[in-house]
Amino acid sequence: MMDKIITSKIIKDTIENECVKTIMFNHAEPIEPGQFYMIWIPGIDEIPMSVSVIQQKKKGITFRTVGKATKALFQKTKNDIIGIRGPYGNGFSLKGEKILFVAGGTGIAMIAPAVEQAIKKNKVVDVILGAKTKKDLFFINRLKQTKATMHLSTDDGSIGFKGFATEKANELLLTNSFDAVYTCGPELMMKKLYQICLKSNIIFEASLERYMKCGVGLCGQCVVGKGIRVCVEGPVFSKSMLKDIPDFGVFNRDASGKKQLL
Amino acid sequence: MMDKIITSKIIKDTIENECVKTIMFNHAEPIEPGQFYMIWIPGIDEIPMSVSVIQQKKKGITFRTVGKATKALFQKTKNDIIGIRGPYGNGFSLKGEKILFVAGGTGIAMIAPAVEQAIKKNKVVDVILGAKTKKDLFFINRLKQTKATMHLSTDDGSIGFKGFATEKANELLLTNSFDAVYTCGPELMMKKLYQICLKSNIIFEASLERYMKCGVGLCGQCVVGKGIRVCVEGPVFSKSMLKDIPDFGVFNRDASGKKQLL
Amino acid sequence: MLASGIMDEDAGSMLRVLESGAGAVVTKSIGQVQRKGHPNPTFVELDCGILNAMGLPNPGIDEYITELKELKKQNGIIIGSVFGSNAEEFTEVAFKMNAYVNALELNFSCPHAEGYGLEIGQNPKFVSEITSSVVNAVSVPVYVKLSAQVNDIASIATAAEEAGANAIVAINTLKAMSINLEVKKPILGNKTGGYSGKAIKPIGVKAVYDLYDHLSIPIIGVGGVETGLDAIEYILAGASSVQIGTAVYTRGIMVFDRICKEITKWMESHNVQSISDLIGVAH
Amino acid sequence: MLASGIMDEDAGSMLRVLESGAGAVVTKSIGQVQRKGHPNPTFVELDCGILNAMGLPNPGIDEYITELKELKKQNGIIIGSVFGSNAEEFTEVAFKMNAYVNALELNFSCPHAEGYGLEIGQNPKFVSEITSSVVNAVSVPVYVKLSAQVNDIASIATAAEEAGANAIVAINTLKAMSINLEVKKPILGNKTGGYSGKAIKPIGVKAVYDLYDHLSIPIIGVGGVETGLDAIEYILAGASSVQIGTAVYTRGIMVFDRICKEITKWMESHNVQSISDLIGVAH
Ligand SMILES: Cc1cc2nc3c(=O)[nH]c(=O)nc-3n(C[C@H](O)[C@H](O)[C@H](O)COP(=O)(O)OP(=O)(O)OC[C@H]3O[C@@H](n4cnc5c(N)ncnc54)[C@H](O)[C@@H]3O)c2cc1C
Ligand SMILES: Cc1cc2nc3c(=O)[nH]c(=O)nc-3n(C[C@H](O)[C@H](O)[C@H](O)COP(=O)(O)OP(=O)(O)OC[C@H]3O[C@@H](n4cnc5c(N)ncnc54)[C@H](O)[C@@H]3O)c2cc1C
Ligand SMILES: Cc1cc2nc3c(=O)[nH]c(=O)nc-3n(C[C@H](O)[C@H](O)[C@H](O)COP(=O)(O)O)c2cc1C
Ligand SMILES: Cc1cc2nc3c(=O)[nH]c(=O)nc-3n(C[C@H](O)[C@H](O)[C@H](O)COP(=O)(O)O)c2cc1C
Ligand code: FES
Ligand code: FES
Repeated sequence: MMDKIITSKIIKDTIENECVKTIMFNHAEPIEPGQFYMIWIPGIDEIPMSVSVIQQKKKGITFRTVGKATKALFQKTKNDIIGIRGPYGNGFSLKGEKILFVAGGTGIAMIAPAVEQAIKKNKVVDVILGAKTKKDLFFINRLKQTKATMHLSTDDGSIGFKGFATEKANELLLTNSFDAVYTCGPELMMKKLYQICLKSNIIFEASLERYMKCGVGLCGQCVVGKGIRVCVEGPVFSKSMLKDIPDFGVFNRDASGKKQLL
Repeated sequence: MMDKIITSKIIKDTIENECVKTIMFNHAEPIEPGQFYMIWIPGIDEIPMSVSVIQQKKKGITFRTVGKATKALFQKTKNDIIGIRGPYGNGFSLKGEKILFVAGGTGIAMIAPAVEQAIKKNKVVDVILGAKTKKDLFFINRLKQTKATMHLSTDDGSIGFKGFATEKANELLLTNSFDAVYTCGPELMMKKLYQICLKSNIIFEASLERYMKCGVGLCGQCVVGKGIRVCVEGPVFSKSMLKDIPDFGVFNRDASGKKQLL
Repeated sequence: MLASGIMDEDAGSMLRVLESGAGAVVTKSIGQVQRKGHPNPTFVELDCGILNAMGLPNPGIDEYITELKELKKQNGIIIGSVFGSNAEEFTEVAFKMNAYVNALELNFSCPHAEGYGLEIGQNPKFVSEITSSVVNAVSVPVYVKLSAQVNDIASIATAAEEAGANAIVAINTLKAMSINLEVKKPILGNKTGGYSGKAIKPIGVKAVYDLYDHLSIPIIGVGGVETGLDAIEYILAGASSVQIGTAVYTRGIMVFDRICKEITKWMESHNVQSISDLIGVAH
Repeated sequence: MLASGIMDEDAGSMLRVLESGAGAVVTKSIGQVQRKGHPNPTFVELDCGILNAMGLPNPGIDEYITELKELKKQNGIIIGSVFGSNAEEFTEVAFKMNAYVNALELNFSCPHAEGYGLEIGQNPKFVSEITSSVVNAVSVPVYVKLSAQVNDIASIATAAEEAGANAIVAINTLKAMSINLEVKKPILGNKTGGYSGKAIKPIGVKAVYDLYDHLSIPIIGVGGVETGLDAIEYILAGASSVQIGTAVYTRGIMVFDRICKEITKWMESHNVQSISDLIGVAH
């Protein structure tokens, strides 16, 4: 059992945009892009966070402030203490030679290290970073430094393609022959992409979010479909797994276990 | 922690004389002559027993029936189950090239494997086996098979030297130049030997018995001197250790912790 | 048998557990109305077990019925766990569950929810009152789940038996806490929680052993069962069957199947024909 | 501080423990008359701790006084542990010990001796009665040692505080059992015993945390302290000091010295000047 909380000082914090921050901490355990930690904000909450920066001895998470926990985490700076357990779950398989990544909103956080890893494996990579508007985007410079072909997409057209990331993806999928699509973002966006990819033999993997408590497959809080635990069998699911998850794009469950439509 | 009770079937039981029996069981853990096990007789008691037979995968104990536990153990035969934990305590150092072993009564049980080990190490070995009367002796044939020089001694002279084993020992010590004396037997006998050996520089080690409960140095039941635990720091004590044990040959403690004169 | 509170928030999970070899599943403890439970952290790994303070999260019985209805379509023994703060609450939820479950389990033992569980389950009078109220309202067998952290578990169990309980389930988690030295605060969102897993097995075995001496109804053993041998130890102590919680974490969801195989293997090597030949043999 | 029942049967052992770095030693629990205790096995190693059923062996207070007299000649803080079945017995033994000890500890919590310990210590009324009787009879401070296996440890501790106790010691071992599968019987001679060591630490920490909220007298933490970090966890929960039992087995008799060093090292690296700055900080 390696699931004890390790408390660690924040060694670096970087503000990515108005609501997005990256926090770095010492953590030697290897982790794959797509896997996540449970991050303890003492006195406040413990929440799942995908790894966004992977170095040998240091790791990072990047998050958007949405509520109490992420707001408290946003306040934390260098030398503040957080607790970390994990890594949990699975990562993207990164199969295929020509790959399209589609990141929506905060999904950019976990797509970034996946892009870097794909490039390292000499894949040909296209990335769509989508958001409502220009100032919601982040990691643009970081990804520009890789050999990936970048496509920005904003709902309001304030930068890049004007429209939904799914539309941009559809366009790219029609004009290129990708082996695989990897995505993280709003579930309805991912559902749309899934439906597009269902039509062909293309590899498709999406990273799901569900409310999490234990993170280790015990409490049943995060399950989808027939007892599939997003924290253990996910958060990344392939096309064939998603077929068995009627919940996908339809509903999730709140902390009480009650269904909520998406 | 390796102190869990291992239940084991008795694989062989040998009656040595009217009141003495040897029981063999499978136990792969290495053990030194002088060390002991805690032997669980289910439903009855758990008692300390020195190892009397040491083989690669099998070990044996040899005991005299004195009370409830040893009587129950005497009834046990092949395929009966006993529990074993240990090995505990220390063994004889077996230092010196010319060695005298003095075993009194049941002390023969734990001296036997020590003799065998000394012979294996090419020591020159004399052994005194002492008892009240001939039929109390055992392991004579076993030890005759070694290259040790045997001396039998009985209080009533029914075999060998007539008198106490200590007298025989004194005689041998005067006429030979031993490097070391190792002894196990009635405490007053050992005390006498100790006093004889105190006069010279000879190595002397005696194996003490005290009432034991935990066997692992926790409960304090078996202590002598200033918190010296017979189960951990003993049961074998050297001359210099015995100097710090005023209890030696004077008193022990019963199960309640009350002192009893020897 | 799956213990309450583990992988039993929804029909899908319970089906998966049944397919993993569990003979029966106990639902999460369900109350009258929706409860979010305690804030995270709700789970802490310790050296010899785990600590949880879920805080009885549940969507409320009316919502949960939809899960039970879906389960009912499949075959599988479902035990509905119920919590409440008085006889009325218990009985209402139990009554609503009655049609969908094979038995009910009354949670008198959750150690970390104020006004519920253990706070009621320490008092033989409350236990008796609530048990008979539920027994009178439902048609399925009623199990009563007790804690080992009470003055005398046997007297509480006897009260439950006399009130008509059909089985006693023992034990629930033990009150415990873990403090982080760097932060100098308790880790759990609720500060204190319930301790389960390997560490509590000797305490559970002792409770079952005591209960067996005092009861004539069956006992279901829970607490730290990780292997087939652990299950057999509980059975020798007097349990008719066992529930498994934390081991779903330590050994994975296939633990049910693995434990069943381990039990069968042990029985074969020890010439035991039937599990029932082992119940209470240690007495 | 050495916990009661460990290496404290005689003066020599306690001296050795004091020399091994213990700040104080608690004697074995002593009663009016000689008691052999339970038959062996009295000690069983478990996965995460140990089980013992010594059964309060002791030579009786009159005999034990000779050990205390010998101890008294040396310097060292000695706490005399007392058990009994009623106020009279407790008071007699406590009174006889008074001259030779720095404090007394009343054992209301041994879980495996019929008519003693926990059987009395579950009842706030008995605890109160016995505590005030002893307090009135002696001149040294009186500590009361409680179990965590009661309905509500805080209310019992409060009763003791009101009766004049100068400190609360928590916790004692927990009721537990280990059954051997080959023999199909409980291993301990007494069948059931007390569970101590690593496994019980979270339960002890929780008990101390609760007590700290309810008491104004100091709390001494016991249960599963194996390292300096464990000791600090208890202190953060509210303990003023800790006692060490099972760790004498798991880490050897030098454990006292080692734990002291570990605490000092931690304090240095965390810029803590004094242990007292840590007491109860987790609240
Ligand atoms: C596997 C996984 C990886 C994630 N990775 C990232 C990431 O890299 N960056 C990022 O910004 N966000 C990530 N999230 C989402 C992040 O966990 C939530 O944004 C965060 O928990 C919100 O907490 P809050 O208290 O600030 O908001 P709240 O106001 O409490 O809630 C806002 C939303 O967050 C959800 N949420 C709250 N608590 C949890 C919880 N314990 N588990 C899951 N969801 C919760 C709520 O359901 C709600 O929809 C991830 C979620 C999961 C499941
Ligand atoms: C380290 C050690 C090694 C021993 N090796 C052997 C051996 O190889 N062969 C052998 O025959 N005997 C050996 N003994 C002695 C043996 O343990 C006792 O003879 C046995 O415990 C008697 O138990 P009983 O119930 O038959 O007798 P009882 O009637 O209970 O007692 C008879 C005597 O045995 C002692 N005794 C009883 N229980 C214990 C106990 N738990 N620990 C220590 N002494 C006890 C009593 O103090 C008493 O003096 C050894 C003892 C020790 C301490
Ligand atoms: C995460 C978790 C949630 C639990 N929830 C409940 C519950 O809702 N109702 C209940 O009666 N017991 C609950 N329990 C207690 C278990 O059912 C079981 O009694 C306890 O964990 C001991 O068994 P174990 O050691 O096999 O886990 C829960 C335990 C855990 C670990
Ligand atoms: C072998 C043994 C004997 C004990 N005897 C006593 C006793 O006589 N009186 C008492 O109050 N506690 C006794 N205890 C309990 C300990 O003092 C302590 O409360 C308990 O073991 C928890 O601490 P630990 O985990 O550090 O061992 C005994 C414990 C052990 C292991
Ligand atoms: S968060 Fe508990 S099972 Fe996934
Ligand atoms: S027998 Fe317990 S200390 Fe030696």
